Amino acid sequence: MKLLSLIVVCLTGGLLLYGTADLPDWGDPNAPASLHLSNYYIENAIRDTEVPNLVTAVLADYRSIDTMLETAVVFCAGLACFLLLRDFTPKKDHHYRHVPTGVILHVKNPDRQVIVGNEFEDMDKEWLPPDTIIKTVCRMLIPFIQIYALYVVAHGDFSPGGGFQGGVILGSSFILLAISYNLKYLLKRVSEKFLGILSAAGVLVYMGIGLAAMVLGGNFLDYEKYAPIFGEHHIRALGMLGVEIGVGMSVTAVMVIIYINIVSEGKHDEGL
Amino acid sequence: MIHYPAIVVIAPLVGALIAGILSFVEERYAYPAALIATGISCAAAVRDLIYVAGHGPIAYHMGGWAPPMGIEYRIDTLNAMVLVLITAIAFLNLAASWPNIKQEMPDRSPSFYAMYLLFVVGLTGVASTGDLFNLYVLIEITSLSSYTMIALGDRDRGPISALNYVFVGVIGASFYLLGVGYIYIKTGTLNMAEFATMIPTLQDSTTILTAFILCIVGVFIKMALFPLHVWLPNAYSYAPVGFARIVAPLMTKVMVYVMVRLMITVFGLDYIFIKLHIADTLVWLGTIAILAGGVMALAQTNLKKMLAYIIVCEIGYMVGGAWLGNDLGLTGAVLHILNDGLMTFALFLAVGNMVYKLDRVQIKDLKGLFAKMPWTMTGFVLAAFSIVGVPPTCGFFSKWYLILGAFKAGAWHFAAALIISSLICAVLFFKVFEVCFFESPDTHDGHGSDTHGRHTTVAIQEAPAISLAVLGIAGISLIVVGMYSKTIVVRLIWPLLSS
Amino acid sequence: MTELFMLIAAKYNYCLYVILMMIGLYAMIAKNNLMKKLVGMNIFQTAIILFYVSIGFKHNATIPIIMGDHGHGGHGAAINAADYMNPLPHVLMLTAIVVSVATLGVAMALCVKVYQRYQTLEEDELRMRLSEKIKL
Amino acid sequence: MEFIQSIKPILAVLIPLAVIPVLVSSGGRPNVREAWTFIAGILSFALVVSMVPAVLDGNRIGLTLFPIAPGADIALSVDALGMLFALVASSLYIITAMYSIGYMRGLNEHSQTRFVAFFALAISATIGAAFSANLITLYLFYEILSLATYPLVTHHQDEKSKVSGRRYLTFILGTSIGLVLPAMIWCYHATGTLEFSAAGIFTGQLSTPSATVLLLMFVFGFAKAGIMPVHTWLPAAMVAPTPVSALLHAVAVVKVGVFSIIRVLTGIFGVELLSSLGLGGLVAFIASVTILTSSAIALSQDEFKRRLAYSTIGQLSYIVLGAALLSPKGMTGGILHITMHAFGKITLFFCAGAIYVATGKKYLSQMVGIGYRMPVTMTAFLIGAMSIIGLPPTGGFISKWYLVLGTLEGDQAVMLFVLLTSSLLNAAYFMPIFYKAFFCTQAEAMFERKFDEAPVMCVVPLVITALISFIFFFVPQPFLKLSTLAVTGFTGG
Amino acid sequence: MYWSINLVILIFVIVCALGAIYVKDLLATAILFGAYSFMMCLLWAIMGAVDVAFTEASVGAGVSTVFFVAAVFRTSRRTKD
Repeated sequence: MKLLSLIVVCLTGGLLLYGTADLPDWGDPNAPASLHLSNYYIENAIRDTEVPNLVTAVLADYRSIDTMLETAVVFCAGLACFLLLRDFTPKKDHHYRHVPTGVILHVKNPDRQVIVGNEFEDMDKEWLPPDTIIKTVCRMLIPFIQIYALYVVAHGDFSPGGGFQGGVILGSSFILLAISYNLKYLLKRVSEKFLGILSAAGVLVYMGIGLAAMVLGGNFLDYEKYAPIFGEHHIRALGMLGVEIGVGMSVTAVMVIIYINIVSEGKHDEGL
Repeated sequence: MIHYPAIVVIAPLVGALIAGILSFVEERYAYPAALIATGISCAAAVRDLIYVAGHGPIAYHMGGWAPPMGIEYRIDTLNAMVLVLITAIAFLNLAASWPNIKQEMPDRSPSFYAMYLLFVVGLTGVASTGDLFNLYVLIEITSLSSYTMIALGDRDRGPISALNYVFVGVIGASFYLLGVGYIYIKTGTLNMAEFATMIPTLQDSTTILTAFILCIVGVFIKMALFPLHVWLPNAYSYAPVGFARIVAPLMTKVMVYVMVRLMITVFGLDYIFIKLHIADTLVWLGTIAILAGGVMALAQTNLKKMLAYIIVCEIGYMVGGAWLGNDLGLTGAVLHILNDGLMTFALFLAVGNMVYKLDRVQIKDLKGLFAKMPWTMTGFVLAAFSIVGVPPTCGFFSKWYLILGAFKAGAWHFAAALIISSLICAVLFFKVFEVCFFESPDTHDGHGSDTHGRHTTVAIQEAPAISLAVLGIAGISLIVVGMYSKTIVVRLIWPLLSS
Repeated sequence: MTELFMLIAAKYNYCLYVILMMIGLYAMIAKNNLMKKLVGMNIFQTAIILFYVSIGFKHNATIPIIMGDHGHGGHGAAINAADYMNPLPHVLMLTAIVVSVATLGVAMALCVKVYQRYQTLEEDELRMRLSEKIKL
Repeated sequence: MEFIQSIKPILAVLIPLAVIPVLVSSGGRPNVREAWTFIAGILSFALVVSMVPAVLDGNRIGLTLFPIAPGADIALSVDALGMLFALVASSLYIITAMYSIGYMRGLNEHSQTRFVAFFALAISATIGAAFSANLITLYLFYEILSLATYPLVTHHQDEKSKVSGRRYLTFILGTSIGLVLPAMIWCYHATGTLEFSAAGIFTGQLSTPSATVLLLMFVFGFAKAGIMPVHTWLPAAMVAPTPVSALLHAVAVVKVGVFSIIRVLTGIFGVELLSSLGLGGLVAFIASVTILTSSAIALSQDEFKRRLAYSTIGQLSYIVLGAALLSPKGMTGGILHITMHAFGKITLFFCAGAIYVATGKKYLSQMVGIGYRMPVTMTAFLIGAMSIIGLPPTGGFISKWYLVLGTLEGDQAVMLFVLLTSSLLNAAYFMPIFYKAFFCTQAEAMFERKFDEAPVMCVVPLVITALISFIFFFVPQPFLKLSTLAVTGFTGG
Repeated sequence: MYWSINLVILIFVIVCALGAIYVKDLLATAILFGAYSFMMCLLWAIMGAVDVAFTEASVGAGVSTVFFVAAVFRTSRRTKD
């Protein structure tokens, strides 16, 4: 097996090296790749779209359908994790902790349950109370992370960043919350239902913008057609902002969904 | 300004998202939403086909950007045909598989519909895009959703076979991506049509050769051509019925379509057949695939596995035919995309009905099925004859063109392989029929009757009416398509090849 | 000899990408543990991304964000294409990265599911379990 | 000779097909079912007959249904040969339908509905084959017929029928897919058309060896014709209920085989080409070998139907031989023999079935002295046997007569010898049956001398067929006219 | 000078990749993989692909690693190869 795979690998590598033989030199400004399309983008993107960040311009405008579809891929991944791992079978026996004293009740009978409130809190078997320092640090850190994430989403037109990066950062802030406290604490704040709907709604926003353009008489995702409504100025930039927000929503939700489902095997208990 | 090319792809996506939301809000509306979405997309595809047959290709510029800056969706007769096939099968299967899905995954069917629609999005997109990188993204959507749905099948084997499929699929897609990279670094464009205009100046570039090989190998992996087929049988036979019914007819065929597209539109027949000298090798590969698939199918005891290996065999038909290097062979291959899609669909519909009633389809479990499920078996027999290539079912006509092409190219081994594989398929299916026909469910010794008294009428236990209705439609379409194959060839396929 | 050296000097990092890819591919095919396979998968994909990104690289050019007065309004002096990197590969690779992480998520979910069912991620043991299951 | 566009042929094909759903739906009420069968049979027979005058005037009737490839359409066209065959098949279908009522009910067989449905399908395919305008249409109906016959052959659904069903498929389907299909595509590849034409479709682009190979592929590919060594399915198929053996394995299926071979010889290769390449002799040789061998084997068979089967194999080769003589008289004889043998042999099969129904006896050794118990049946048997042997005053004599004339015309003494020898052999394996049936001592008789016939529905048909083959001796029209017409068409006269 | 730094980091990347593959502890694999991703993102930043580097930093070095750790936490940590 190992030998066979080695042979395969060497063959592929040889093929690739063979292919590199007549590649243009690395970083050669006159390589065909850097002449044909890229020059058009570099020279005209500003005029076409009034967005200085070329990458965003190409990503969200020239090749916007690509981006929409990859957002769909992200949504697909979230849905996949939900479909594959989520199991709705209730836990056999429950553990409760009496908050003031720290005494732990172990209720075997599933239909007799303790009211969870200030007195008692629900918990798992393997559970150790989150460390206070981590808790506080994260509590102070997370808002800034989230602000920054929103900034990245919003400012993607002018500086590096955009929907994906912002979305991932936002999502990871929630994940951080889940790690520093516990999963239940996160799910109390953002319910699974909310996440699921958010993940779909993000893509839907993106598509809505495209379809509306279609309704307004243009092609799919042709932002120009919004000019009658929002005015000529920076109209494409506006459209891009809209789709970036959609992407951000979707990515955020999906990152969290994947995390919670993997880390708790879909049981949604305390997890990590 | 016609928007149908966009609608074909977008409608299922909207449906998927709405179904995804509904699965959290109001479960029982998810199924109608999915059905409507596929229906719309199917209607749009048909409209496309009519338009294209009348007025020639449509180029739809996404975002209003003309290619090569933007991405264009380019519909000509070939992919209009494939799109109709995809969307029609998606719609019909969704209608037919409702009982099976309810039976197999009662708790999470709404999200399953969403996933199903994403799969359809991927397929339709792959069939209609005119941009090399966009194709990669769409392939990935298709693959991700199919990994998931395969894993939802058999409780024991599903996840493992899905995981193997993940690794193989990622390798395939990455090879394709690398190939696109090599193309891009050499030409600086990603648009298929524009690249086709550049290829004549790059005939001798080793980079382009590498790119071609990488793309084709990637596609071969995805379509499970013989040596690379290992993932397919498990993946297809352990998938849930509702998904197996669509992935088996469509996934491989769409990949064959991609191969044909790469050959015709992207690299161009001149480059492939005149510059490169790999056609004969690939025809041999197809021959081997046909024979190997047939022989391995003979060894199976599970009906689904058997059909999966028959798919491997059919892939050999199409690859070999496409690489024969003459118009007839290519015609046969393209026609076989359509016909094989229909045949496999009908077969898996029938098998799905059996699974619905018997839930195990080891061949030995099928005793007395003719008495128990007469209508299902009628459809199964029809589809089987089509695979064997009995006129007037459509399977015969594509085989006709393939063999003609083989004769014209002087590829006797390929013609022989086609004939032999028909015989093998006949043996396979009549093996199954004998079990269903001669052995009654009550006698376990397998020995037939000595007295006529045994022939007590077995109570008919048929699959749900909707599944049967769809099976009927599929069966009739087998004959109708067969009868009108000349129209299809002359109106849809030859314009493409001549251009 | 020298021109060979020159060739390698001009293309050395293409060769290194190839090496990287092959590491990933090897891990994907030959490793026994599914997690390791996943790592290999990711290495493979990132290597491809690296290849693309290096397509976009140009000597003495800057990042593809238009500087200065073009930035706002965009009616300034004409832009010299040679000053900026090629943005297209970057765009493609953004997409590719996201796709790869999505794949990773699905694959991991599958791994967890397999582990739930069989309590192992080693392929040989999995094969053993399956064959046992078939026997009984 | 002009071409008349008409939908009559396709109607004649479709009516038995269209009645199948009705048959299936009225499966519960047997009498209604049989009534429908009769209606369908009579209708299609009437349609066929209604086309006879036009054909006798030397016209062709037909239409194109579906173009499937350039130069190869699904098309029907009725000429003299097809008309002759269709007349035989559709007329005998009615009679057999009647017979099968008596037989199946007499033995109260299971799932009779399936039986009649597939019977109708088979007959429709037969008529279609008779009317085919080109090779691909012929192949289409040939395949449909092969598959439609399978459930009939394996009707009993027991181990024995399973085995023989396998053999049946292996030979019929294997040869048709493995030999005929490639041969057909070869022709299409070489010439670009598959239309039957008296001049043949090959215009000199065929070398002798390849022509020989092609011809052999066709002759052995149409295994339904029972040319040795691809004949073994026929004795095996005798496990089927007797009506099946009677109509399909004495008339429809096997005759479709020889019919296809005649079509290929005369329509694809063309008489001139064959005679110029001297390939007729080859086919004639193969046929004559089959004739002698099968007749010899028939002598040793004790089971009634198996003996009949081997006799059938021999008689089929008569037809092929006649066609292969390539002389007008000989071809006339061969084509005419389709009819004569059909009526004669179906009578014999009916007799076998009647005896089985009445007494349950299958073996000839058990039938000593049966004549006194079933005199009608055995008399009919005598007539049928005479017709097969070719003795006057029966129809068989005429076709044999023309065959002999054909051999003389082409002064092929060997073939003449073959014909005469095999006639002797025929007599040798039929006459003892009749003799034992009547002329035996009281002691060795196995049945008491009291009149006890099979059910009337069994007896009437065999009487009818026997009478017809008797009448043919005096009025061989229209079949003689048809066959001469066909031959003049082939020889381009 | 681009290419010297470039080369150095490339070497680092390859080393990290090999390490990630050959280490016998899956948690260590995850961490090494994170390091690998981070090196990669540096490399891209040097090549001027700031957006890609940004994405890789957040996705590859960040979330993917977390996923790996989570998956390892739910499955087994030790492995034979």
